[in-house]
Amino acid sequence: MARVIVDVMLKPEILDPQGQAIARALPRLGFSSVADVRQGKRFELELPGPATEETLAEARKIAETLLANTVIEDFHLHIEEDA
Amino acid sequence: MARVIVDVMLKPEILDPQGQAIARALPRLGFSSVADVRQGKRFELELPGPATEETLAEARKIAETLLANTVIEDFHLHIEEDA
Amino acid sequence: MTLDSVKRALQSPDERMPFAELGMKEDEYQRVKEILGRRPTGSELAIYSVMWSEHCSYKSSKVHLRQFATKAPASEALLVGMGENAGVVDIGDGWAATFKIESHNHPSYVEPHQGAATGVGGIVRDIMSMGARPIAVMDSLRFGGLDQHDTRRVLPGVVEGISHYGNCLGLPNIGGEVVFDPCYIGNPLVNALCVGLLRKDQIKLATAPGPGNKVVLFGARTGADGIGGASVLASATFEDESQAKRPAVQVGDPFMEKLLIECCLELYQADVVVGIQDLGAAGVSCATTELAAKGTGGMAVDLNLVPLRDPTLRPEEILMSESQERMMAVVTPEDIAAFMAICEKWDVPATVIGEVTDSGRLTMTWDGEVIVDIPPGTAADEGPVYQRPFHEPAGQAALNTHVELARPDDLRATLLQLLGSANLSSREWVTSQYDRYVRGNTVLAQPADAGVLRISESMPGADETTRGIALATDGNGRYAKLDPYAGAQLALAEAYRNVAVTGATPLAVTNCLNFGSPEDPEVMWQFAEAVRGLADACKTLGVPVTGGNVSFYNQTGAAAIHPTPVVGVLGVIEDVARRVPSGFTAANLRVVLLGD
Amino acid sequence: MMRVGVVTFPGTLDDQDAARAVRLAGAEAVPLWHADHDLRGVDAVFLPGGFSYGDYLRCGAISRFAPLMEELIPAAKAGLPVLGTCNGFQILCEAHLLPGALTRNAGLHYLCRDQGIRVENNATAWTGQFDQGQEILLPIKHGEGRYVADAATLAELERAGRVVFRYTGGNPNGSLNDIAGICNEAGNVVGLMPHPEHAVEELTGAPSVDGRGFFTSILKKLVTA
Ligand SMILES: Nc1ncnc2c1ncn2[C@@H]1O[C@H](COP(=O)(O)OP(=O)(O)O)[C@@H](O)[C@H]1O
Repeated sequence: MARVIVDVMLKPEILDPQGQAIARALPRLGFSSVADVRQGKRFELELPGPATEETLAEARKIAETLLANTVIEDFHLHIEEDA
Repeated sequence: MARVIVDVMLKPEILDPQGQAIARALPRLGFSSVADVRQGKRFELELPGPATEETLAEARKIAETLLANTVIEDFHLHIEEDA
Repeated sequence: MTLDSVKRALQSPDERMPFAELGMKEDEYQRVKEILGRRPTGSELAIYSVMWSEHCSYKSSKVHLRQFATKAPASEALLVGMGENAGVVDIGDGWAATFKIESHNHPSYVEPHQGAATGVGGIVRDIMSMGARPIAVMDSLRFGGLDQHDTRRVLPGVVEGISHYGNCLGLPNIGGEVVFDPCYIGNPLVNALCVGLLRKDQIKLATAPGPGNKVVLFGARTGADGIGGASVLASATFEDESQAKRPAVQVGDPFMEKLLIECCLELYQADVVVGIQDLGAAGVSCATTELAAKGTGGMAVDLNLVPLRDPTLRPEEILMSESQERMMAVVTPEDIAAFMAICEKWDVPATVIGEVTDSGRLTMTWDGEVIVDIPPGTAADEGPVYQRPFHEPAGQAALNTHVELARPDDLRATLLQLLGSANLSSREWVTSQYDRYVRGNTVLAQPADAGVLRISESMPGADETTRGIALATDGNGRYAKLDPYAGAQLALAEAYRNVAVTGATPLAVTNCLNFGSPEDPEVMWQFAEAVRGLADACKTLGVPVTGGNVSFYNQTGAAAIHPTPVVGVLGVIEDVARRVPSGFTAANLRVVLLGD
Repeated sequence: MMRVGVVTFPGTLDDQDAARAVRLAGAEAVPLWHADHDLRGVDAVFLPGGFSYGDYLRCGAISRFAPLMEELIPAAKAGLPVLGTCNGFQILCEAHLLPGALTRNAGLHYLCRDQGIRVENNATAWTGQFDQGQEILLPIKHGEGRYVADAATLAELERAGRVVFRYTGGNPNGSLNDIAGICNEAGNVVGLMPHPEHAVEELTGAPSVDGRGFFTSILKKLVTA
């Protein structure tokens, strides 16, 4: 069993109202040390068998075509060990 | 500048309708190798200065009280290097 | 892990069973043993404990609720009364409406978003199970003070949950209430109402007749939702304290429910359903026992066939799981292929898990062994009934002493204070999060006193009728606290007026009775008085109660919420185009005050 | 009679409203099913709102891979008139028939209200019966309607007059340039967040019948084409 993690974040130039709302709430809650917050998505894909070149390539394709909207989002992909 | 990443995922026993909808869609799109999908959130917190014990403790507290709903979600926190 | 089969139960008659942990009283447990002539298996105990819970058996309220039937006014409109999933009313021209209000209070405190969302999901399935298309929802909400800290967590979560689930189902939200009072701080009330439409000759009932007919479980797979208590049963030994409690929070999937709605309607259209029941709080336990009890009386189920989201679930847990978005249908063998094809079209998983029998017993197997063998009626209908003691609260008279209020010096300041108060402020923050337009039949919604829906385009074949229905919910815990008898009547009177002012004739009543602990005689007095008041008022106004829901134990420690009977009234308007909107529509009209 | 297809995906909600609006305008509403590779010879297509596939992942992300979309995408590129409202607009963007994307409302809440919009381009297939600059009232009801696109795309949309509708009287969701709706280069594909199908009758829906213009526009266009 291999687990591929796909992190999807809004591109830096796209407004992230959720992250901003959190950043604005923090000082009110007494947390003063955070300069900025961004919120994105994390997907965990379970692939049967070990992570091979091919499964990784497939995961990348899934991320590109479905999990991320590359018009507004960037994604990053890695394998999680000892899943 | 330190960047703390907080990954928030639904607890394994909690229904994840989003992940399920994606998992069901994949075979229709011609992706057959994925056994399961879970969808969660990823937060990037920017902290001024280096990541110290205290900032990490504060980030943990933020995750616990604000970013994750610990009734149904688990969270995991790490520092991203070279942010 | 040893399987607690019937065979094993016979061999180990003295094994300690964790009935108390499951909320069952000693004498109730003894009754189960009497019924079965042996100790129950873990699975049987799961069934009885949940079916005999306050929530499912109405054991504390039953003796009072009977007045709704005994005092019920004669009504030609009533097609299905109390006792089914929801009441059904004849609205003319061959059409019927079914409606009911139900609480999801405690889950909404634990996890506001999911608790409220699954509250909407549950009541919508009740309406579907009558054979109807759900056409609108309403919600009646009570929160702690707006300035109390926890309200900031509960209020947005609840509203978002209702908004997300209802909007996703494509059901317009046509009204409701939001009230703030510090008494609800640890016990918010989330009462959701759903109304559905059906042809009056196509009512479906929760019954499993016809030996040989198939029992189909369809919708979402079963997971560990809401089975905190059941994990005691599933642990290796019942003493096993280390067994981590499984989660109690149920998570809703409105997308699956939307598919279920469309799937059910197509199943009804194809006429391939003999009986149907939604899976609510008591899940598979409730659906199997109730269907069997109201049908031929027997059912044989293979629990291994229940599709699981979590493959480690034990049979006791499967029986008690509260996983959402599931339904159970009884289908003839000839229709099963057609049934499955429709489910497949809508991507709704469906599995035959058993069969109707004429054995008079509900039996279930697991890994080939019999783990349940009970007369289903004993679980579904013959639960305990309590005559709980009640007496007037000590301070009741003092509450009602007349106080002379001083006339405020500064009327302007008083007015501003009133306008700015939480309970008089605009509700737009809430209502703007609800879709009131979807389905295109909303004639009146917020801010009208009652929601009004057009019938003609709500279902295929209804084009001829000019009729509409109107619905309102009301309740005032402060009135009811001062005088529960009159308070319940005022709630009815208000909802009745709100329906009447749209031009509709009130026809039927549903109610959700939110109270503290029935084990407190003072709370029980409030309850008894409220029910008596509501039943009397229904008789006077000539509208029958067609169903409802009781929510007890809304209290923190010794402090109960105000008694809060919430009343929903449904009315019919013959020509919906003639509904009367509120507000002044033109200049130079006369303003008349009616009543005194 | 002109035949306008109305698409139903799992989770589509406004399909019956859309069909009604088409019928009221005097055309035939033809149901199109997401799983069919078949446009049934319709003259135009309406992608109505809802929460297709629960809007899980991203609004419209899963729907755009439906078999029907495999037929619709080339047909739209070849000139078939297509209108997407709300979730339909989101699907058109995900399918790259329209540029940009719709993201979470700036206010972070789902918002249902009657909203003023201005018709900025009355030369599209769906807006011919409006006056240029006409202000109309339509309901909006969405949680993810904030239109975003990169600066170059935005500039091109503005330059080419492809911003078809703009919010007036307050931007409800933080859309860039107050954009409520846009079209493709040819003007046959239009997407907008507001709901014309909920503003076609006096008795029900929003206090406006401005939505009728969309349907009379397309019928006029089809008849004269
Ligand atoms: N307050 C009440 N007034 C009238 N009928 C009630 C009330 N509470 C419950 N009932 C009726 O008792 C029956 C059982 O209710 P309930 O257990 O809520 O149904 P379900 O099995 O769908 O949860 C229903 O017919 C319901 O309408």
